[in-house]
Amino acid sequence: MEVGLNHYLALAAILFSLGLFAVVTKKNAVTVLMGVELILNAANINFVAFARFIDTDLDGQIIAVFVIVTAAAAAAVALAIVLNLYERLKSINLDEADSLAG
Amino acid sequence: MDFTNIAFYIFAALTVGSAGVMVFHRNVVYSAVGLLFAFFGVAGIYVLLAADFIAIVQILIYVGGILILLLFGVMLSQKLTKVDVRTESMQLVPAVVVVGGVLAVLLLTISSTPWKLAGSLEYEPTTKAIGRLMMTEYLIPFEIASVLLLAALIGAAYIARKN
Amino acid sequence: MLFNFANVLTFIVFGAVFVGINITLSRILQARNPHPVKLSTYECGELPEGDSWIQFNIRFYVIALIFLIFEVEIVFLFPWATVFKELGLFAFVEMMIFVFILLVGLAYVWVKGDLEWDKSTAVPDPALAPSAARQELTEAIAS
Amino acid sequence: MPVLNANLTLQAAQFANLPETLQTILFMVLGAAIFAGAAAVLALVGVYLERKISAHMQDRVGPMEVNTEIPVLKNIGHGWAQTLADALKLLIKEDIVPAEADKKLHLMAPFIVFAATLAGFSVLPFGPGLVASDLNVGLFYIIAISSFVVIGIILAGWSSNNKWSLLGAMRSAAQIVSFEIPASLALLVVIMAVGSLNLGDIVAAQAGGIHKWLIWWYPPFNILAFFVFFVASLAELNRAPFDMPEAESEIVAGFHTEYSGMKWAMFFLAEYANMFLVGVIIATLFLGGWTSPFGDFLNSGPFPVFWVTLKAFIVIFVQIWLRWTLPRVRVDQLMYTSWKVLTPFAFVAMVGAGIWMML
Repeated sequence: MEVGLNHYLALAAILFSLGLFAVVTKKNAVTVLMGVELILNAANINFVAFARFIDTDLDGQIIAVFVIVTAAAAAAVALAIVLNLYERLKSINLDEADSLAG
Repeated sequence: MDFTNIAFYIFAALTVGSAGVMVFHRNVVYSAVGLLFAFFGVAGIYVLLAADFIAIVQILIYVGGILILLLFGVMLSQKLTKVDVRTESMQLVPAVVVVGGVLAVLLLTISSTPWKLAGSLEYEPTTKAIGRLMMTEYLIPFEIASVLLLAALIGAAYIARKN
Repeated sequence: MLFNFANVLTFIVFGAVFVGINITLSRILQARNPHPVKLSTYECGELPEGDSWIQFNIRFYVIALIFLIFEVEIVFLFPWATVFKELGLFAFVEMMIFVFILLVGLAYVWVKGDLEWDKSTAVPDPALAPSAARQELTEAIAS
Repeated sequence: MPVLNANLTLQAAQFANLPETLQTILFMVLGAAIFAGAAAVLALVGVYLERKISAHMQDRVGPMEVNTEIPVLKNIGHGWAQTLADALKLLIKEDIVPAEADKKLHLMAPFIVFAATLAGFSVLPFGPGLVASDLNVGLFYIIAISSFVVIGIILAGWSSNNKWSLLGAMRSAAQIVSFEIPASLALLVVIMAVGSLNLGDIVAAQAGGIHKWLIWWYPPFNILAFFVFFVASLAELNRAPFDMPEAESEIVAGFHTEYSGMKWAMFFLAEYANMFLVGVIIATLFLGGWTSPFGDFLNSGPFPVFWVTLKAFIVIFVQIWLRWTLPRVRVDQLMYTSWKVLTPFAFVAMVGAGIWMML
C-alpha cells in the first residue's frame, strides 16, 4: 500500500499516545520528561508531514525547528528543576513532591 | 511497493518499538536507550518527508543535547544500583483507558477527515531555503527565540545553582 | 537526496555488522575461563568497596545545561551561514543581534561563576591542621 | 590469468543482469565495506605511527622485532607487523564481563560508538566524485552523528558498574560536549565563506593551489578559526593534552576500564578511526582537501586520494607530536580553555570574518 499522509499521522498519533501514557503513569520525573519529548516529537512529525503533503512549502518545517528549539529550552529548565528537587528531597518521585514549602 | 514505503515501515516500527521500550521498561537507563532509537527513527521519518535539515537538527538537539542532559540527570539524581534505578508506575488501569480513548479518537479523526492533498514536496535540499525564510518571513520568531534561549539559560543556571 | 541518506544508513548498519562479526569471531576463537575473582569489578586489585554510585560534581550538569542552549544557537547559525553572502548586510546585523543576546547569557554564567570548576569545599580535619604553636614557629622562621 | 579474466567478465555480466535496486544495494554495501576496511587499516597504521613517533621522540626505537617471512615485506623491518600481531592477540583474548555489569548495555556500547564513527566517514570526499554520500548537509551531519559517540561512552561507563568507568564516562561526555561549541562555531567561518554545507563544494572553492586554501582567507580570522577548531578537535578526541577522561594515574582507563578483548579493541579502533576522520575534516575544510597544493600539477588520477591522505596524516602527526610534548591539563583548566578561551575566540573569528566579507 502506498504510504501517504494518513500513515504518518497514524504514526504520530501512536507516538503521542505512548508519550501521554508515560507522562500520566510514571512516578520518576526524568521518565515523565522523556514522555514529554515523545509527545513533542509526535507533534513535529505532524508539522513536517503537513508541510510535505498539504502545504508543499517549508513553513511547516520552520515551525518544526522552532518546536525543537523550544523543547530544548524547556528540557534545560525542567531538568534544572528536577535536580533542585533532588537536592531538597533526595528523591525525584513526583508523588513525593507535593509540598510547595520546599 | 517501492523503497521509500519499505523504509517508512522499517523506521515506523523502529520508532514505535523503541518508544514502547522507553515507556514500559522499568530501568530508567533502558528507557533512555529506547528514547535514543526512537529519536533516530523519527529522524529517518523526517528524511522520508523531504526534511533533511530537520532530520539533522533532530539528531543534533535531541540525541546530542537533550538525551545527554537526561542521562546526566539520571546519573546525578539516582542511586545507580540495580534496584533504585527503577521507575515505578501508578494508576495503570485509568491511564490505559484514557490513553486508549485518546488514541482511538485520534485515529478515527485521521481516517475520517478528507485531507486536501496538494501533491507532495520534492526531495531537494532545504537548508538554504530555511535560512532564507528565517532571515525574512520568520525574523521576529527568530529574534524572540534568542530571548527565549537567554531566559532559559539564565533560569536553568539559576535553579541548578541554588542548592 | 534519498540515495545519499540511504548510503549513510548503509554505513551505520555496516558499522554495527562489522562490530558484530568481530565480536562473534572473537567469541568463537577465545578460551573462556570464568572465575568469580576474575569477574569481580576492577578496583586496582583491591576488593571492590560499595557500589559504583558516587555523588557527582554538579558542575557536569550545569555545563551540559549551558551546552544545550549554545547548541540550539548553532542550529540557527548554520542555515544562516549558508545564505549569509546572498542576503548581505541585513542578515548580518540580524544575526549579530541574535548572537549578542546569547553572549549576554554567556557573560551571565561567566560572571556568576557557573563555568568555574568546583573547588573542594570540604573543611579540613582539625586534627590534621598544624597546631598553633607550630604555626607560630613557622611564622617566626619565615619572618 | 585468462581464466580469471573470463571469470570476472562472467561475473560482471551476471551483475549487470541483476535488478537495478539490487545493484544499487550491492554497490552501497560494497562502498561501506571498503570504507570500514580502510578505517580499520588506517587505524592500525595510526597505532603503529603513534608507537614509532613517540619512541623516536623519546630517543627509543619502539617495536622492532615483529616481522614476516614473506620475501618483500621482510625487508621493511622496523616491527611493521606489531599492530597486526596485537590485533590477532585481541581477537583470541578472553572477553571478561564483570559479574556486576549490565550485560546487554555493556555489549551495546561498542556497537554504538563504532557505527557512529564509521557513519562519519560516509560524507568525506576523497577526490572529485569520490565520496560515498554527497550529502548537502554534510558538515552539519558530521557534527550531529558524532553525538552518538557521547551516548555510547556514557552507556559504556554506566553499564560497567565501576567507579572509574562511570567517572571517566562523565568526564569524557562533559569534555566532548563543552568543546563541541567552539568547534562548531569555528566551522561557521568556513560555511560563511563558501556558502554551502557540502564538503565537496568546500573543496571546490579551494581549488588552484596552496594560496587558495581556506586557512588563508580573511586573515587573520580564518587562521584563528583553524586553531580553535584544531584545539577543540583534540579535546573531542580525548587526545593529550586533553586526555583527562583517560588519565590513567587517576581513573585507570576511563570509561573502558571494564572492557577487554574484542570489545575493547572496537573502542580503540574507533578512537584511531576518529583521529583519521578529524584529520580528513581539517584537511578538507582548511587545507584544500583533495586538491593539489601546486595548482594543476599532480591533480588527477589517483593523486587526489594521495593528497587528502597525506594532509590527514600530517594533521595526525601533529596530534601525536603534541601528545608526547605537552603535559595533561586539569579539569578546571579544561573547562576554562573551552568556555573562556576558545568560545570567545571562535565568536571573534566569526564576527571578524563576517565584517571582512561585508567590506
